Amino acid sequence: MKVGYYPGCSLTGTGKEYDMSLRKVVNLLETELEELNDWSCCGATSAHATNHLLATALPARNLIIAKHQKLNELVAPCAACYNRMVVTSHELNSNSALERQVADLMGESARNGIKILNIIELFQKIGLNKIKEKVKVDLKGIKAACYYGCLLVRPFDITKFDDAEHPESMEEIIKSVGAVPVDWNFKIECCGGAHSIAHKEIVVDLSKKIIDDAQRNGADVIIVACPMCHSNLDMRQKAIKKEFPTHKEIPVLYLSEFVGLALGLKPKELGLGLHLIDTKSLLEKAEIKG
Amino acid sequence: MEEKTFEPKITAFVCNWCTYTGADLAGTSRLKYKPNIKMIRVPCTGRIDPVFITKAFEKGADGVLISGCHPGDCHYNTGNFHARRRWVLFTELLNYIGIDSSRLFFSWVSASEGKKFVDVVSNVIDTVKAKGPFQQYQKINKEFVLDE
Amino acid sequence: MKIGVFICYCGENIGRTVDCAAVAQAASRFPGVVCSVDYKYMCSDPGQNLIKNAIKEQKLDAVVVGSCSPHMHEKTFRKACADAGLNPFLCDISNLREHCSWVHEDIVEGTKKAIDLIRISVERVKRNVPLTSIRVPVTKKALVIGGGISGIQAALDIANAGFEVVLVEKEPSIGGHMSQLSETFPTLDCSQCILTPRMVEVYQHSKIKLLTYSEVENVEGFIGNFKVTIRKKARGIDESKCTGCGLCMQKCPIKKKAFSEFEEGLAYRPAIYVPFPQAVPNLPVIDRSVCTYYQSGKCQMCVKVCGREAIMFDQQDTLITEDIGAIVVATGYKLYTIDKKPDDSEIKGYGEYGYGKYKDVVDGLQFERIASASGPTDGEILRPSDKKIPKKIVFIQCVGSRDESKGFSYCSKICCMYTAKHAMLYKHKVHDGEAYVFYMDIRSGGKGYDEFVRRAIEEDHVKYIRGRVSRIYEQDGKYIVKGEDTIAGMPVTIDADMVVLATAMISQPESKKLAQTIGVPYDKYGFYNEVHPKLRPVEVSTAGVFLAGACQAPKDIPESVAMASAAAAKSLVLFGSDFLEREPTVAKVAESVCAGCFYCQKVCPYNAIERKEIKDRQGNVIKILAYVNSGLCQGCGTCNAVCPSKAVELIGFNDEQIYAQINALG
Amino acid sequence: MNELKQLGKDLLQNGTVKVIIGYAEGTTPNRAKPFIARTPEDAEKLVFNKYCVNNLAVYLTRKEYKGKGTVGIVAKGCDVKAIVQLIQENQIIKDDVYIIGMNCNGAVADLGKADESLAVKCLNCKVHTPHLYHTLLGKLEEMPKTEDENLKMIQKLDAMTAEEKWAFWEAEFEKCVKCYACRQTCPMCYCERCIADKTQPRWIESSAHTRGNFSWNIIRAFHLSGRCIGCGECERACPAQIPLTLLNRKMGMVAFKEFGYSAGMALDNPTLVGNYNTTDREDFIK
Amino acid sequence: MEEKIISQGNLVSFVGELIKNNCMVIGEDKKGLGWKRITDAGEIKINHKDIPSNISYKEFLFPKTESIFYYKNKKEDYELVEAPEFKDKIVFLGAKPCDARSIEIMSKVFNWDYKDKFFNERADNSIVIGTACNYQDEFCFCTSVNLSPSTEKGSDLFLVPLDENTYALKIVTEKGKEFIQPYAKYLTDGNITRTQETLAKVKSPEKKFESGKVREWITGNFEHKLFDAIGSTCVGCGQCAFACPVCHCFDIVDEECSYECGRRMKNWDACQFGLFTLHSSGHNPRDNQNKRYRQRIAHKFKYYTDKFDEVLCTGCGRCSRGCPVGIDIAQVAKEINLVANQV
Repeated sequence: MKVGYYPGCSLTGTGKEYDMSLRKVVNLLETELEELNDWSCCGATSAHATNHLLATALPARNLIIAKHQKLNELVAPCAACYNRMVVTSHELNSNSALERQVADLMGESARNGIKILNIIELFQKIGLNKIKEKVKVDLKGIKAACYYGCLLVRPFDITKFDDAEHPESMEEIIKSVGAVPVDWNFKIECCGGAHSIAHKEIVVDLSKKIIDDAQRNGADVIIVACPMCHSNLDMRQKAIKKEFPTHKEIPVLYLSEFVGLALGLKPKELGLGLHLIDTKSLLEKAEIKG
Repeated sequence: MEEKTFEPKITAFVCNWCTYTGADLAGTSRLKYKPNIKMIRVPCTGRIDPVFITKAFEKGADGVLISGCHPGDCHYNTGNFHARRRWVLFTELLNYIGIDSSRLFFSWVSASEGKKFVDVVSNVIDTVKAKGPFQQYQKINKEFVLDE
Repeated sequence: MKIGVFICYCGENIGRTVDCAAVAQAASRFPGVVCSVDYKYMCSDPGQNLIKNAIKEQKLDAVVVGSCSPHMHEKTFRKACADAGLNPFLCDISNLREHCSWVHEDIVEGTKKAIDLIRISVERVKRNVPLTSIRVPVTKKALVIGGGISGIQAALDIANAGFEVVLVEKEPSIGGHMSQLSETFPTLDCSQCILTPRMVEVYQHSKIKLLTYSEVENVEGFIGNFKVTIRKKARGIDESKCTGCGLCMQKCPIKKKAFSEFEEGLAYRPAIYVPFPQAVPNLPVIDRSVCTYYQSGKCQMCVKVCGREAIMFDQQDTLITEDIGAIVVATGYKLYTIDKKPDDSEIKGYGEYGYGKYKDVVDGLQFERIASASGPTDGEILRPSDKKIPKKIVFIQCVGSRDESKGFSYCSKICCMYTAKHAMLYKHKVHDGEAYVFYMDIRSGGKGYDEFVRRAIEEDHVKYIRGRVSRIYEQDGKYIVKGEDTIAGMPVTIDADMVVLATAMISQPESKKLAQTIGVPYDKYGFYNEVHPKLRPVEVSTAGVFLAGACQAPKDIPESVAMASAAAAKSLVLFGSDFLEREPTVAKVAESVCAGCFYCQKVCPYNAIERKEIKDRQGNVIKILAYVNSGLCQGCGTCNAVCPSKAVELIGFNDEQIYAQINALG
Repeated sequence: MNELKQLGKDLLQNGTVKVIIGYAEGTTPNRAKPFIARTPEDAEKLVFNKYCVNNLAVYLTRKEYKGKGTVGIVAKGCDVKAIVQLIQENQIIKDDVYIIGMNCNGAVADLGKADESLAVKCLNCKVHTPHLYHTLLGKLEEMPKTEDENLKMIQKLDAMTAEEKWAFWEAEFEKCVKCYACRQTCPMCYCERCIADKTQPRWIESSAHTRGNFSWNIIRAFHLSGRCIGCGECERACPAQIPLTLLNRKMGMVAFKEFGYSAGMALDNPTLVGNYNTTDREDFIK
Repeated sequence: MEEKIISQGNLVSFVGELIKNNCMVIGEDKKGLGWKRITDAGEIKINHKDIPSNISYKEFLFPKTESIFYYKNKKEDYELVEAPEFKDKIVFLGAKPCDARSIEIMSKVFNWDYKDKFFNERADNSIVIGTACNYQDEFCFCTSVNLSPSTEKGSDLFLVPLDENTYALKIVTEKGKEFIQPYAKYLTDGNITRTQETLAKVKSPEKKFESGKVREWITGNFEHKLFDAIGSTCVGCGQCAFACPVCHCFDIVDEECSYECGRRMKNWDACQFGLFTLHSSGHNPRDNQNKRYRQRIAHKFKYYTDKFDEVLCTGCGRCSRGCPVGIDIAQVAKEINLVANQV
């Protein structure tokens, strides 16, 4: 099976390990990722807040490239990229005026049937059974809190993915690799998102709430599917600790990393070393040698 | 020149309880469709006999539409189930003879589906219009037209 | 053949896009047409007189009226013809409005089509034959399906009018949801107190045959002459012997195995049980899924203690058939349980509310039981988890209702009222407690309804918050309710002790199955459809079947009762006469042509085709022919279509008429 | 085939049957023709061989025999199919027929010719031994293999465009002379009055012009859908040599593909038309 | 009688010219199914040694279906429109004696009181070019009905195949003479003796029965049980009548053409059909196949002979060859002879 791949900026920077792990995992699952040639910004940052046309044109460009590469599906692991892409292709299909505007800019129409996948959909497409087959390491003991954040499941009418208020698809994947998803309440609470730099204090406050609830419900690890969430939940734990000395650290893994562990990939290959929170506690519990 | 001015003749056989009423609803809702279609009301799709269809073609129809209640909603409980089974055979037969789905149409339109009725009818008219007049049948009809 | 054509302008309605005068002109040239006129309103008295006079003066043999849909005025015009001495079935309606003027814009094309439609009608009417309607006897006995308040009311009304009633209830006792309620709005009088007398009345009524723990298996026949098969499920009890002493229930070793349906799972019941003390009939039933005897063949404690030897482990389901004239469907509703998504539906459910996960997040009916004096807490408001008095309680309205993305688009109508009632009952019992209500709008139309809600707010100080709840989760023994106050524009978080969800009213899970057995149309939610939303609210398209209560749409008690009485009245209208006139459009067999292959019999939905033996002089059967029982035939014509030699034809829609119509198009 | 003559004699002698519908030798030894034995002497004339191609079930629905006691019939598997179907359609009563089942090794398509290749119905015959009989005679032998040209033609037709199909059938139906030999030789065409003879209204024009021929052949094929047992008598009798088996066999294939139904195979098999499944195909219904 | 020689080559060019002069040249089609209008002289085939076609060329004299007139449904009454007249010249090419006879036999019934314009228009316009017949099989019995494979009876011109590509052309009738005049260029002088020798060599099928005997016997044996035996296997398919060169029964029906117009049709019918004698009352004097088959025999060998002094049969054997249930009319007549001889 071949799927188009749009890494997006984060996965080449702060979220490098996301990219590393995903490529390896998908490879193990006999799926080929074809990266877009010369892909460009998805417009997730300032663009969509400042200029609607630009915010549509940017992902549109990538959609066109995907078309030229004759791709039917395109996976965008970063929730923000995913969201921009889905929203864009939705708008292009529903709003002809806009579609024409963009076409004028691009010199060709970006309206096409390419299906945008987020990482969870990618795993679903590969098939949970297939993942089950490939599991090498038993994660039975591991309690994982699946954190979806805001962009993955919203706006529901457009993403048409899982359930905006009470998603459960990530839990399914966790189960399929033998670990135990915890039932918790903050899986779609806001992590502070892009405030990470500008308003640290907000992020600290929000992220703490999330982490606390995960721990309250006995999680050993928080699983995320978005580099932004990851940086907030992982990177900011130090800051949290400074503010709340009682805070107990908890590793935050990308879904791909976690699945990777189960498939027997070495923590190093998965880039666990790049996290700010040490993943030792988890690895020990799972009896995985570093 | 036929193509340009060609307006297809569509004969429809519709059941009294669902599609005919659905067509009424289309009317009361003031929805619009082309006048090419003329409807013949029967109590139930179960009443519709293949001879109606062959005769309709003989009488110069370019397309025939058959429509009734959704399965399970038949006013007579099972009429449309029996009809459906016969249609499977009949469409296959006509298809084999050379009258395909661009001439003969089936649909379920309930009494509450005025909009759907219009969509179905418009689709039928457009499809047949695109397909053009049913020349083959008109050819074997030729000897019946009296030219003085 | 003298045919009269009458074209109606219907004011502007037809006239706008059809040149009626031109149509009349064209029609006058059709063979057989002797008079062809147009008029502003044919259905008006002068219009009808136009037709009547024409029939008399010009001795018309048949009439074609070009007007609105036959579903609209066929009866009117047929009657007009009859008044003028013409057989009503020699009048044909051509639908120039719904099927022409209203759906086409261009007057030229509209007119052209109208002319065609009239031609079709003229050709058809030429082949119409005078018919006289069929008189069939009426069985003056009603079947009421469902023993809730609606069913009870309908049954009593019909029975009190002196006619027999068979009341079928699938649960072991009648009473329905109303018997579960604590108090009723807006008067706060005790539900049981007003219901129980009615239940007893039903039980004792000489005209009512009560079949509880029974279900309608099959319905055949037609208005006035239904044949109904009812499955009486095995209670495991000899009803003639049991006195309802209840000893068996006390002694039954099954204590904590089965939840009580009546108590909405808030209490246990034994394997042999009467759903609730005031049950009617007061007869226990054995739940075979938990009873030790059925599971392991041992125990038989109930047998030992029953002095009357009323326990019958080997009792089997029995099938009862009844001849019925009219059917009242009052199967009521169910409450939407949000914890698990029904597999067959798209409904997403509200996992984030934690119902079914958190013991103290309950639904409306559960709270009714908690608040009910006869309930598991004897009327004390206690949380199910730890039996503590909740000091802070949150009510959430529209859970499932008015929410297309997660539930249903319709409004369940009663939640605003019963939530207000719940909040009040709580405040009356827990004076220092706080009650919050999350609502979208308050819909309290009805006598004394809005006053009732105001009272809750103003006198009992229930705090109403306009907004939705996004999530409920447990934290240190509290239920954190996160929502938004859309008026203040602020997120709100309430640490409640208990949460009550006003979940949507939905149709009974079996409603579609039953609908198809009886032939009742239903909407996408499984609620039954009336024939006309305004003018015929209790009738369905199948004649002789009437609707009562929440099976048609969410309703409160007074509405259900009113509807039930209406359904009863409709049945009584039917029972008012010994015969009823039926459309004579039935199938008929041409015996000389019938080959007796009996395909017609195979397809007939009404078993109207019977076998008739033809004997030769020596008395040998030389042929068996089909014969149509015109009493049973409903005129669908399926037989006509499958008959290879057209030996059976549907009068009124026979081959000649349809052929003529097709030919008129050529 | 003396066992046949003997059995026939006995049955007629001891009155088990009133008559026996069987075969006798035709004008030449390489022909056989239907023959009705009424006396034990007649039984002498009974034969059974590869020239017995006719489907004798067509005689069972004759008025002469209705209610006049048991009728014996010499029946191959394919004939028994017709008998089964007729019983299902209430045309004959099971107990009024005495079936002399014949193990059959295929029948010659074209009698009196040097080329003795097998009839279409024999090519993929599943009932060389009849599936319903009172007595079974004859023995099975190795059958000569014949190419199933008929099936190939059907597949060819299926592959054609609507226009090509139409052209093909127009050429065929043009030839029809409306003698209705197809109907008369068909055991399933037992109607008291064929729809083609119905005059009010005249759904099917009796004149032998292409238009009338179309409606006749279409409607007949439809009326036989799921009923035709594929004996091919219609095609054999057609003086215009219209390939009717291409039609009827195709419909038989449809019946099998869509509903897993094949006509005349089992008495307790509900007829195809006249019954339905809620799951019947409806992808063509919009 | 004049006699000429025509070579295969000349015959072709002769026909070619006929076609050019818009004659309807009717010849046997390659499939041996029936007869058709020949459009390319190259494809003509004088079939003198092969089995006769399934269907005779009757349909070109008496079409299987033809309009008598059209009617228009006016408001008050009907307007009638005559069917167009038939003017073309028809040439039947290579008719075996058993076909050639058909016009003569049929014209008797079409002209004995009412003159059937539809038949006559065609018959008068047709020329029959017959051929001596070198074919015979178990079904041929022309000799039993006073014909022979070598007779020119019924032909206007008569071909005698001398060798692969030479025919003797006998000019039989005046009509034929007139017709051939313009085409004399294709003919060369003939050699009578050679023709006679050839004709002498033509083998005649053995005489199977005395048609006269059949005629006599039927009188007085109308209810004879023999008929039950004969008719009992007939399925009434009527192909015999439709294939027959001289069966001439027809049925008249009206058909709509469109909403306001229709036409009256004349269609082939057959005495073997159940509907043939069905009264509108529902009574049917010939209510079973035995009676219907008896009618066929009686009409052919008795009634027609009584009335027109012609046997309504040319012995072509088509009915027997085509009969799906193997009824052989010659055998039947033979049986009748036997029975007749016993008394």
